[in-house]
Amino acid sequence: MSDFLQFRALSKGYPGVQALADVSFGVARGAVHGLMGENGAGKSTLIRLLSGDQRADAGDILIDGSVQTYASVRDAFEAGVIVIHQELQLVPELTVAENLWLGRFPARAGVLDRKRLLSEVGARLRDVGIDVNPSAKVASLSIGERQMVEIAKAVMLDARVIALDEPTSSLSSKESEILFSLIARLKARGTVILYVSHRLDEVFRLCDSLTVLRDGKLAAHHPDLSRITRDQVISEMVGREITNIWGYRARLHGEVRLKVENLSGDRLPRPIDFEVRAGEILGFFGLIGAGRSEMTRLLFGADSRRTGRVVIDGRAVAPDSPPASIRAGLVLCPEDRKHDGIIQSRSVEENIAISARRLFSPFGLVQPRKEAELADRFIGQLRIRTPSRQQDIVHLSGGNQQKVILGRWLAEAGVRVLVIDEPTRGIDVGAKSEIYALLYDLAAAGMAIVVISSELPEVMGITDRIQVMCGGQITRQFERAAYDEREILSAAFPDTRQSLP
Amino acid sequence: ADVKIGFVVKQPEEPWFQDEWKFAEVAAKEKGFQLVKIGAEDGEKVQSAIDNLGAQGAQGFIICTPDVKLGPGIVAKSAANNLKVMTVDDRLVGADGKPLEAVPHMGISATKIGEAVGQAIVDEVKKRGWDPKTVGAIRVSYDQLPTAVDRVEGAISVLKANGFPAANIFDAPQAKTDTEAALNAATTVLNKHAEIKNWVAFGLNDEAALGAVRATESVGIAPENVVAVGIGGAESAINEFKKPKATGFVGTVIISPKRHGYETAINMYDWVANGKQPEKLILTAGQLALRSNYAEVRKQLGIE
Amino acid sequence: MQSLKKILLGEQGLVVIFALAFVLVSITVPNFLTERNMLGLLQSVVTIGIVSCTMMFCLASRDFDLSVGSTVAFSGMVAVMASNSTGSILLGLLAAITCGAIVGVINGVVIARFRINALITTLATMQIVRGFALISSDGRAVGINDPAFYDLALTRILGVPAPVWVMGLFFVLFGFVLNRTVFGKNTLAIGGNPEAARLAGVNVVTMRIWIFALQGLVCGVAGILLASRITSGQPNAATGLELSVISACVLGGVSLAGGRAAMTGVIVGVLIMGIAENVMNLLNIQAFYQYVVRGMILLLAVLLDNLRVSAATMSRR
Amino acid sequence: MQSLKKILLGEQGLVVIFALAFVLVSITVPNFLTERNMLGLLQSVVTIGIVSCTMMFCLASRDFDLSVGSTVAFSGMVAVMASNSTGSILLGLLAAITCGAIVGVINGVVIARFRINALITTLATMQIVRGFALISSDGRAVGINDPAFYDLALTRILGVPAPVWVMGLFFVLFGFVLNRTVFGKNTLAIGGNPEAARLAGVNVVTMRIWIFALQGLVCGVAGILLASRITSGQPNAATGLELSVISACVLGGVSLAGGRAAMTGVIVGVLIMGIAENVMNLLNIQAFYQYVVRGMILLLAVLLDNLRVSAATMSRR
Ligand SMILES: Nc1ncnc2c1ncn2[C@@H]1O[C@H](COP(=O)(O)OP(=O)(O)OP(=O)(O)O)[C@@H](O)[C@H]1O
Ligand SMILES: Nc1ncnc2c1ncn2[C@@H]1O[C@H](COP(=O)(O)OP(=O)(O)OP(=O)(O)O)[C@@H](O)[C@H]1O
Ligand SMILES: O[C@@H]1[C@@H](O)[C@@H](O)CO[C@H]1O
Ligand SMILES: [Mg+2]
Ligand SMILES: [Mg+2]
Repeated sequence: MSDFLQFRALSKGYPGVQALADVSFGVARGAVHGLMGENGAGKSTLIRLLSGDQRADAGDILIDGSVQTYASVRDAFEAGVIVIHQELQLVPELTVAENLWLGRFPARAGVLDRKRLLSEVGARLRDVGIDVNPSAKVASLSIGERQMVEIAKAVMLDARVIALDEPTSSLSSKESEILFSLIARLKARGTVILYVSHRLDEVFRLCDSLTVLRDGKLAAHHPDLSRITRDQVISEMVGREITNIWGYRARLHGEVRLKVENLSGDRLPRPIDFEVRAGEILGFFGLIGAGRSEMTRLLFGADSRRTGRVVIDGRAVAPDSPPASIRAGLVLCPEDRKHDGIIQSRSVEENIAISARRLFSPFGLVQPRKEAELADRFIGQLRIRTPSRQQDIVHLSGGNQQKVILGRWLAEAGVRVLVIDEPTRGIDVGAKSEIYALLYDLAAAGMAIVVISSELPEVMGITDRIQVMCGGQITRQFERAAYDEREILSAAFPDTRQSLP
Repeated sequence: ADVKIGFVVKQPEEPWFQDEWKFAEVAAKEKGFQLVKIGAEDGEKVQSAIDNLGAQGAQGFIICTPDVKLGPGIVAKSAANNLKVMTVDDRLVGADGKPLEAVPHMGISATKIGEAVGQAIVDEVKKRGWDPKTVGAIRVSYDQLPTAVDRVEGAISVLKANGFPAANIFDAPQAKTDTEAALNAATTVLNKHAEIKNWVAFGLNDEAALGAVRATESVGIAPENVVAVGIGGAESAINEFKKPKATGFVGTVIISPKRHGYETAINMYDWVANGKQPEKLILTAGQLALRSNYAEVRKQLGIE
Repeated sequence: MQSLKKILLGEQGLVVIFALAFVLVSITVPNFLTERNMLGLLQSVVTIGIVSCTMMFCLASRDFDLSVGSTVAFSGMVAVMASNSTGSILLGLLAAITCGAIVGVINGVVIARFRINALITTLATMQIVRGFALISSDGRAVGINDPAFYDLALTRILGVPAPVWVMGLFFVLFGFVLNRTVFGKNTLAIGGNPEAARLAGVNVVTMRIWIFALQGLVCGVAGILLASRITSGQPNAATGLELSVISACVLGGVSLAGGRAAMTGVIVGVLIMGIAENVMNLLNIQAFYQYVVRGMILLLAVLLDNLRVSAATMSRR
Repeated sequence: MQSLKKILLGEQGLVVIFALAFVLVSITVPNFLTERNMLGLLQSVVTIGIVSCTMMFCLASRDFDLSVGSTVAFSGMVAVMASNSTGSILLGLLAAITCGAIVGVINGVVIARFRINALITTLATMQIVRGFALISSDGRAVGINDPAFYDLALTRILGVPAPVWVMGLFFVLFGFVLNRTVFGKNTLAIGGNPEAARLAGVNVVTMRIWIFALQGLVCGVAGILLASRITSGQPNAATGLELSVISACVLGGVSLAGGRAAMTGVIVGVLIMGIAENVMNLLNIQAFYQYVVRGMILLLAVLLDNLRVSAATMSRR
């Protein structure tokens, strides 16, 4: 075989989990190779082995025919392998430029070459197409911007192999396009690209070949992607047919459940108003930095409001406090899983039960049996892949962590308004359709649901109504019957906004 | 049966107590009993030390307590463990502040020692022909330790009686009892009163007085203009006397760890082994040692 | 063999290692395993043990409290002085516990409400409270007028002194609170990720204030027992207690990064500290060597535990 | 008005607040702003100042070092004893610095390589090293034979004593290292996000060992200067130094959570600590009240800084 990058009988186990079992496949020079699979299938594990950060229990990685024996990330660099991990790996306290150079600072005798530090970076950032100040601290960037910085970090080097683990999960369509053109350029240079994603559209658009993993084993290998169909890939991943991912179900809408008036805050200076009815699923679409997440945080009381009133079923919610919102029946599933979602060093069970347990803990005494039942229910329903409900959540794969957080909010009984920010970020197709079905059920039972998403097909696929945000304002509203991809997109772009009615 | 005697001290790191232990050990060799040395820095440690001695089957112990008010607790604990108890250096008092006379004691009066320091300073000042009215006095203080207060107050009483104006006695509180802390505290006093030419200094122990001397050196005051007298007479003081050039540290009041260590141990042994009650109260005195005569003084006291 | 390994590497592995060490010491050190010595040992760890209970909560929620030693001393002083002046021991105890709790609430409010670094805040209150203890009695110890006060420490129930019972009670109580109450679970959640806990509806600010208040209150109890044991209020008591207590907790597996704590671990940590002292004195180890030995034991304990854990989870790092 | 606000709330705001406080103190406290007092003040913070330089790195990389006080005392002893026995001061200094560095390397290896909690490890070495200091001289102070040793502390250059120059040099040097070298940036990266630093190819283990080694080495230097100032090696010197140094750093804005540090901040922190002591003594504040005042100053300093920062960044996190 003349494959440039080869994996030979790779295996890796963690306590209780065989993350990879005897996986072998190869990727040709200059190819973009897709890697797909359910959450917890072993994709990130494979990438981690490639990055030199961890060592396989058995098996080899070959580049250009030679077995790689590297034992550290640095060795992998030397061998020309660069990896962008699923979780962002930036240092918030350092500047953008410093983050880009981290691990290989330009220096003379240990003293930083500050000119080079800044000059080369400017060009790279422009290349990648993001407009951030190289001297700005990464802490001040939005998630999307951070993701782009991370990508800039990878293309700065002349790598032979670049692996991207779900790079678009926090990018909007505009940034994704920039990324795709970058990938095209890298490919033209002969770089091998390993591309992990749950988005079939992207994979079919970008990739030349594809590998599907299931339960840590090789489920399928397609050297030529043009010969197969999406449905085929889905069934290879999930082990069953899913004909319609969205599975939209129409519902009757009742009275106004949530009324938001005049909502504004420090990062959302211009006030916002909207309503959601019982049984309705309202979508918010926009580009990164449109202010959607900021809006949800103000709504929930996670950040302090400047002005605004939130009314649920005719009753105003006490402002500025998550506990008050939760008591009033308003919950928020936040977008930043690592920072705002998972509770590190605690178990899956506790992560699910944390918010709902107040409902079934008389006198503040916890009911271990009930918590276990709750956890088992969502582990089953959301197909969370974990050796047990006692597993520390940090050991779960990214997508499974996301499912746990989602479970936490779905476990909330008596919720009247559910706000979910990027609900399916990093979640596999199979689980996605389960989650959508769950949302329809909740809405049908009378809940008002607000979904924020940067994935246009998703917003269009599951909502009854869409509000488009741009520059911190709601620019347009679409009813389901009038959904039009081009018009929704154009309402989201700042430059074209003025010309629209 | 085998005689086992405890010797509990409040600050095992202090050379003074090292010496007490050393001399107690000599007594132990001589009489053939076993000495158990325990450091107990606070009331709680004292309690467990006594329990511990009881558990290992000791018959009695000698203690220099971290605080004299621990008296009733120590007596009760000893009784509970069936241990004979004697105190050394510091005498136990009851809740009313009166000494517990039933407990045999060998010690030094903190006030007396302070007075000896004051007298030594006064003598040296007279010898140098200074006018006490113009001399500044540094009271290196560590007021959280009652013994320390008694010592410096003793010195001050003598100074005042000899014409030192109260207004010229300046407080230099040390944050800890080491030389650096005394040095820093004294430096501030010296700088605050740059107009004063001649200085005297004293404190809880040698380290305190030495800190003040170092402070005078660091701001450039000549040794001729400094008279400091310490308490203790262990290595820190001896090192000072061994320096080729005389410093402002003119003397130290040596108290004999030999008597305190050796005699108390012997007395306790006699009590335990032969049922001979020790004397209820033995007071020892401090003795001034100067650069010129420290070797003899130490020999007299049986140290060296 | 296989099952031994399982026991050693399981959740309770630290306890097992400790038990083995205990047996070893019992066999090799004369006078160690006698009823008298065991009771003496337990009494010697009463203060550390009691304060560790709440320090565990404090650390588990990613906080830090350096003021415990001063608070113990201060509330001991208050107990004695208030008893003496009112003539009622009960009032004295109430006053002491109240003062302890007040110190805790102040710590909590400053740290949680004003968002001031816990290390600096409690370092400051540590000094301030020690200052109060010294000022209140002009730096001198205060004797107890009413001998009934001593009984708090001297009373024995089933042959075991009351302070040891109190410590045992606290172990059970706080173990229960940690594992079986919403309060305990929320404490751990705050330590795991404060922001996520807040967004999950945990009232983080209030919780943190409560934890510090409890800590202060418990220091008050420890102060009372200490005063009773040493038959006086001592302004210099319990210096350095903070480090011993934090060490005991960390030895027992409480994570300084928050989110992880277990009562059994803390009990073992406390006992290790106590046994180390006890054995060194029984073996008549010289004072200066005690420093070295104490340090070595600390190191050895964490090293062993570390080996155990890393053998158990061939974890990814 | 607007620009004043900008200055106060800017990066250097702490420095500005400090400068204002300094002016205030100079005007109100007699004898404060005299050359002699300033030099005295600076000399009194030499040990804290020097050790803070490397403690800043330690904290910035999310580590912790409690063993500095013992190491300072121990290396001071070594300096004196080695000088005395070899007759060469130079050899003595070398021996002291080497011993300091060895302690640091041991700390570093245990913490970084064996992954043992830094608090426990350095608490253990703190005891062990103090034990060595005591054992090496049987607990006694050791006098210096060759008076030339004193000159280290007494020599003045341009009227300023050498230790103050050394401290100044260290401030400049480590400020440079922090901001302008790969070492400094990597330190901040490790503290800010250890995982990211590791995945970016920074050799985290080696870096941490280096930081501890440097810390030890610098403690060696501080120990030498201290021995020279007090003209002897004292095994009890510098107890409690660790807390003062860590406080100075945290006051100066170094984050215990790692990733944030600035030399100017640390200098200000060190000076605040020194000035507080100095002014209290100048004002003749009673010993017991000094505790209270010291605590209040600490609190006030962080409170002010906090107000400043929260006014500056209405940041969401
Ligand atoms: N450090 C760890 N300890 C224990 N189990 C782990 C660890 N890391 C990963 N796993 C487990 O290994 C399996 C594979 O995880 P991996 O992260 O490779 O999944 P993935 O395919 O990337 O999933 P996702 O799409 O959710 O990102 C999962 O079951 C996960 O829980
Ligand atoms: N931590 C932060 N610090 C400073 N500015 C921020 C931060 N997070 C977001 N912003 C800025 O606030 C604005 C609104 O961001 P927000 O996250 O609400 O947008 P969004 O529409 O949800 O986009 P995204 O898809 O990135 O979540 C953006 O300009 C963004 O750059
Ligand atoms: O504490 C002192 C000690 O330093 C020594 O001087 C003997 O008496 C004790 O009270
Ligand atoms: Mg993954
Ligand atoms: Mg968003």
